[in-house]
Amino acid sequence: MDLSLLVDNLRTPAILFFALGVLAAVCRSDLSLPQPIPKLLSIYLLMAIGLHGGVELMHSDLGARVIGLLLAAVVLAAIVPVWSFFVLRLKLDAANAAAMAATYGSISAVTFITANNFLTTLASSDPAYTPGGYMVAAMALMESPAIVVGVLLARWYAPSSEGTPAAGDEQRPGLAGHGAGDAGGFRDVDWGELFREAFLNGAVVVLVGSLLIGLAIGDRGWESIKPFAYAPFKGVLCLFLLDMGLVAARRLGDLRRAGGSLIAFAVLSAPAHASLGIAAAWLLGAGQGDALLLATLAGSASYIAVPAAMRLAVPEANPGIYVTMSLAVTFPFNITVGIPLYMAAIDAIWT
Amino acid sequence: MDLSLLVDNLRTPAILFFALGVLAAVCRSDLSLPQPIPKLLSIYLLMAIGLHGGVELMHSDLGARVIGLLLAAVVLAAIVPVWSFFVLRLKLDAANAAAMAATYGSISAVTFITANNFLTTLASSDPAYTPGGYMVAAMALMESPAIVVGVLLARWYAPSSEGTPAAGDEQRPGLAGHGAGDAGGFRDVDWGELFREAFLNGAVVVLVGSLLIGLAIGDRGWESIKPFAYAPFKGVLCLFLLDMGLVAARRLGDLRRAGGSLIAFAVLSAPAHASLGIAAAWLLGAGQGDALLLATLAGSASYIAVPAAMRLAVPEANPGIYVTMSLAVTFPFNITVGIPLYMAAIDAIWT
Amino acid sequence: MDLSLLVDNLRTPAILFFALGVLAAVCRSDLSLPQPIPKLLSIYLLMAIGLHGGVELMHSDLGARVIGLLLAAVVLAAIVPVWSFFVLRLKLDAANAAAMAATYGSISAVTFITANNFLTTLASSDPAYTPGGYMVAAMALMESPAIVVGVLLARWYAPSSEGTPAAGDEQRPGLAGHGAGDAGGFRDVDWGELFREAFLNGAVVVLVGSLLIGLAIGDRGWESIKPFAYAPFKGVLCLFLLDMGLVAARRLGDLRRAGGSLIAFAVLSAPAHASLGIAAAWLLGAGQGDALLLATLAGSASYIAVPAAMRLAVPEANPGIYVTMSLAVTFPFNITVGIPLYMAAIDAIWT
Amino acid sequence: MKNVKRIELVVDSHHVDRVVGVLLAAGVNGYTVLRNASGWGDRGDRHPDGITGAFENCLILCACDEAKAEKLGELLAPVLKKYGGVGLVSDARWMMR
Amino acid sequence: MKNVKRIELVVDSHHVDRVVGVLLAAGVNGYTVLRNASGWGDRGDRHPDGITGAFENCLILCACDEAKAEKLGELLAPVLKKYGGVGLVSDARWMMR
Amino acid sequence: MKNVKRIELVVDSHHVDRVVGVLLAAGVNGYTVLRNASGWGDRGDRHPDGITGAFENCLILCACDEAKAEKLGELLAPVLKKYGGVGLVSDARWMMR
Ligand SMILES: Nc1ncnc2c1ncn2[C@@H]1O[C@H](COP(=O)(O)O)[C@@H](O)[C@H]1O
Ligand SMILES: Nc1ncnc2c1ncn2[C@@H]1O[C@H](COP(=O)(O)O)[C@@H](O)[C@H]1O
Ligand SMILES: Nc1ncnc2c1ncn2[C@@H]1O[C@H](COP(=O)(O)O)[C@@H](O)[C@H]1O
Ligand code: NA
Ligand code: NA
Ligand code: NA
Repeated sequence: MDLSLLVDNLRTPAILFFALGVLAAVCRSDLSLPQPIPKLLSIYLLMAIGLHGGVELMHSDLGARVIGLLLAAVVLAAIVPVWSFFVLRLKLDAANAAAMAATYGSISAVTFITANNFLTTLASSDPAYTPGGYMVAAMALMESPAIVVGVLLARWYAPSSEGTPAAGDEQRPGLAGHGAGDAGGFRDVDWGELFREAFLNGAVVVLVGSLLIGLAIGDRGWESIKPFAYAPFKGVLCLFLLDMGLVAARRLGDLRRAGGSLIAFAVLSAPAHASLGIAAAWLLGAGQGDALLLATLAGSASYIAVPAAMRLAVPEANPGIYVTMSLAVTFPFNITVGIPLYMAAIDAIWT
Repeated sequence: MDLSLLVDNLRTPAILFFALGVLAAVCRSDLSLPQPIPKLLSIYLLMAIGLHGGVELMHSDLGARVIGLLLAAVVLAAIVPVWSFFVLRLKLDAANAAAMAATYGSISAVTFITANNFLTTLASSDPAYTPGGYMVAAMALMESPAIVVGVLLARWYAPSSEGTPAAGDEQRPGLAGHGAGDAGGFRDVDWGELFREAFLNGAVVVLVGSLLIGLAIGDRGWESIKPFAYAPFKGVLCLFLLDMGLVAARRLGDLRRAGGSLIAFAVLSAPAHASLGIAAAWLLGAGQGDALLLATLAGSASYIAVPAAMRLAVPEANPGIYVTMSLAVTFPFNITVGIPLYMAAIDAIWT
Repeated sequence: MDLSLLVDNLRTPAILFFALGVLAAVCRSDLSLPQPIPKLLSIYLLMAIGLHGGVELMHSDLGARVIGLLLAAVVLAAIVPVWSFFVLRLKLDAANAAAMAATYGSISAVTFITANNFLTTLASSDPAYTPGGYMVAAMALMESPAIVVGVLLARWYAPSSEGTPAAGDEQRPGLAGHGAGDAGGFRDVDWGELFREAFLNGAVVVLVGSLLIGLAIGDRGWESIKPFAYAPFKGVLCLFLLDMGLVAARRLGDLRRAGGSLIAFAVLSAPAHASLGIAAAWLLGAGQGDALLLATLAGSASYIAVPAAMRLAVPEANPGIYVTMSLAVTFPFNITVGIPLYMAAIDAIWT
Repeated sequence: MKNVKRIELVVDSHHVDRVVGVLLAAGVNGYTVLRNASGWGDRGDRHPDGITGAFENCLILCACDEAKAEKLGELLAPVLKKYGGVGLVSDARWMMR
Repeated sequence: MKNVKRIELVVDSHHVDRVVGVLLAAGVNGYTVLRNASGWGDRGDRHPDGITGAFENCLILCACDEAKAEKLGELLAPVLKKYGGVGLVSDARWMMR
Repeated sequence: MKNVKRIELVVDSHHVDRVVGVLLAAGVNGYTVLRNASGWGDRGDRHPDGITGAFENCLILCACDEAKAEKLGELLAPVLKKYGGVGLVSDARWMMR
């Protein structure tokens, strides 16, 4: 592996700010970016990446290869949770395994953005490293399927008393006779609500909406908002990663409680899933840039859209496990070591 | 009417983000920009438009025509609420009619900004479409008068027991003997407070203050802050309109309750009041750009400064009516259809 | 003194926005930038100044003169609180005198930034006015020492019952037998916590961290984040100073209560301490730019890091005194009159 | 510990200054305000939207002695009647300090 | 002033809509919600981090009559059991308005 | 439902960790914190300004059994005395879950 890729990546401003955040939290500094600053920053990042992707997409021609990549993305997002679930069942109950499986099937937009960032320098010397705008569409398509799969798994394998309460269930007085509608769907999963969470989660809406708007506004529209949506992008990413570092490091306590085998899953699943992405990209004849992004998407895990959906649909699962693994292990692994690693593998295979 | 104006307008990034917000809210997505993000964005927009207007104003020569336009603006802002009040009295009680009249007499800065945005492309091919910096002053002058008129109307036509409580008013034990000062002005309107709300409302202060600062700092000062106050402006507007869309659509429930005749007022008063603006601009020999902005100001309705003042001065009025009409009907109408419509009318008259 | 320096300074956008904030608050406008907007802005400013300083530092050669300046900075930060304490003891008890001494020994980053701003025009015509990136390091070094000195002074001179409670201290039942660790360190000062507050305060961490990151990322990294961290900097400063004006003016009530001699200290200590800075710069052969910044640092007083530390370590002291003096007197004095005054003095001495 | 009355008010954010004015007029020794509350009541749904500011509630908490609570009940009734909002009174003990 | 029950709930922000649904199903006349709460309980540390949104608590306050409070106690028990969170019931008097 | 004591504290935000430390030392099973409170008391006006952070209050709510409440009253008195802030204790019932 070309170590200079790794070293260069670790010297990126964004990664250094992530490290600063981790350090500050570990030293118990009182530094924090209170709500809703991180929300503003993440909406900005999603909006900017979506718009840019949409504008690029408008300029690409969508041949069979692109359709293939998008399809591969969806398939990856749907099968990763299935195998993950059965592996995780060795250590976790059905609810927690399902929530974590969904988490790892879905994606992290900021990891994607970091990979994009990583590609800019390489792309300036070799156009094969320039990713297509359709990769943003691939990301958008990968957000939600894992949520649905995860909930299905949780229902299927839940202890029967959980999934289908008996009429006389003593622990739920007052609800047994009311039906799900009355009290807001406590009896069983509310599919309408679940689909809303999966496909209409705020993060998904901003990303998909901005992508479509990017497609619609044309170059003139894009020029008018570029000083907002493009120029300061990498700087905003630094600020956001500073906060990610703080938040990730503050979950280290939960990490210790979760134990080694889950941490191993969180670390090892990333390159494992990324390999699937690389294989798919290779089979589809994608360029190195697209391949890196597909690998990164497959290898990344969600910490925004999925937790929101799981809180509602699988409340028995503990976010202290699935959010912590995704945020405090897989995310740092990917943005520091993972992305250069996947790149090195792709370079080795492609050339 | 030239339909391409309408279509071009609907393809503007800002308008598309408004539509995205509406759509997200209608589909019950959990997307939101929590407090105080919208506050930050609206202060930014007011500051930027004020500064830019001030700098432009410094470069304009203020002849009789400009004075005429500013005067026309104030007169419009003062008479629109009067006639509106009497029309609205047909459906509403005095308090609600007055609050709504004030709302429609005052202006919406974001509608003004959108109209400005709309003019940029036209202005690049024909300087007659370039609005003068004094139009920002016109906007500033139109914010407050309607508030005062509205409160006067509410007092004048209020059921007598409301306005001037009898000494032995049973419903207000403990206050009858205390006088207004004691308990914070509950007996009657507190004029000092009202004027403070009307003329020192945060939105007014930022706008007027920035305008004056824009006048004072000269070109060198402006250059130093342009990358903040000018370059990202249209992008920030997108983000703000995304939130406006969310907030507007979430008031649709109140809308249904308010009923058809109020909605008709909210839609029809916009072109009606805009026509007054167009007529004034025509009589004063203004250019097409200035005419559009005056029309837009007259046709727009407040949802920041006026509601704040009305909550204090006419608390009996229901913001679920006047804010909803302004935000969820008149605002969307103006930014999507109204502005191109007014432009088409102006083009037809001017040429 | 060259009055044009003063007048030019007062016409800077940032200063005018500060004045707007003060005016708005004095007129009791409801304008406000609610939490956490100011936090976001101040983190941005610290991050931007740190990064820029780090990048500049990378390009400077750090000779003996620079080391001397950094040393002088630390020494100033450590001795200013000592003499201040004894002066302030004439009017205040030990706790309040110590907190205020620490406040005046430490620095205000925004005052530093304003002085930097002030230098940009001068520097464009004469490079001697260009400050070195190491002055950001000087600022970082001056934040914390005063905190430690202040707490030491408070402990040393505290009434003995405060500092060293007797074993049977009646007023603290339940704690006497528990030891400091148990109940969070109420018995005596917790040095670990104090050092954490002094050296790991959020503001210090962002500043020092960004400085180091600026050193590490090289020119390419800096170019990538300049549109965020450099271009809009002066504009963001305007927005932040608008809020500073609001907050400062809203403390005027506390000011009146604090009395004239403290106000006199707050005004006069600024040029007094600045003179020490000027003397040190002169002895060390610094350029005019560096001299102004050292003077400004010495003359400025903290209102972020120190109050946070003092609330914990010297809770008996009243932030209504030390924060108010720093924020509502010394800060406005420095950014309006002080900086041009120090510049004039330096110009007179250096030439 | 002494017995106090615990007064809890939920009002429109725009009216906080007025209500606090009444508290001060009644001679209370302190109060606490929590902004950014949403809610629902006779005047419909109230949810701070960040744009209009028209639908934000505040929670005000005030501990005072019984006599003042009595007086506040009288002083606040017309305020709550005119401006909306609700008030709750409960019993509490004030921790020694 | 009439006697009421003061119901205070602390739940995950994601579940507010559900809990409010239960309140409405029980027929209460109003409620108040304060977001952005942190806390600690059986489910560990919960501190809103602004990124994941997964650890934010909400405080819900509802005053209602005794019968509704009784009913709410029954309706809410399984909700709190399944979704976590705590509920407190205390006595208060409703200020005339 | 079991009877509990409802402890409500308003303290400077900087002191929350200390106060929470005391709660934990007394062995409570949970607590809830609401930040960003303003208020007024013996130490004057406190209003979070977002710049200095020096004037922000927090509301801490903790339900615990009577014995712990007793102990907390003792443990917290010196804290409130030294660091400022107020504490209220009231009665409540803990909802079954
Ligand atoms: N029964 C209640 N319990 C708790 N809060 C209430 C209740 N009724 C009203 N509120 C709050 O008080 C605000 C104003 O009430 P209202 O004036 O009735 O609309 C509402 O928006 C709620 O936040
Ligand atoms: N004894 C308690 N007193 C006050 N708040 C509590 C208590 N126990 C739990 N909570 C709050 O309720 C939330 C959920 O509790 P739990 O489901 O037990 O984790 C916690 O995060 C706290 O904010
Ligand atoms: N009587 C009271 N009722 C409610 N809150 C109070 C009361 N007294 C003080 N507080 C709150 O406690 C904080 C600190 O009080 P103090 O230490 O007395 O200044 C104040 O800023 C208020 O937020
Ligand atoms: Na994945
Ligand atoms: Na109007
Ligand atoms: Na100093």
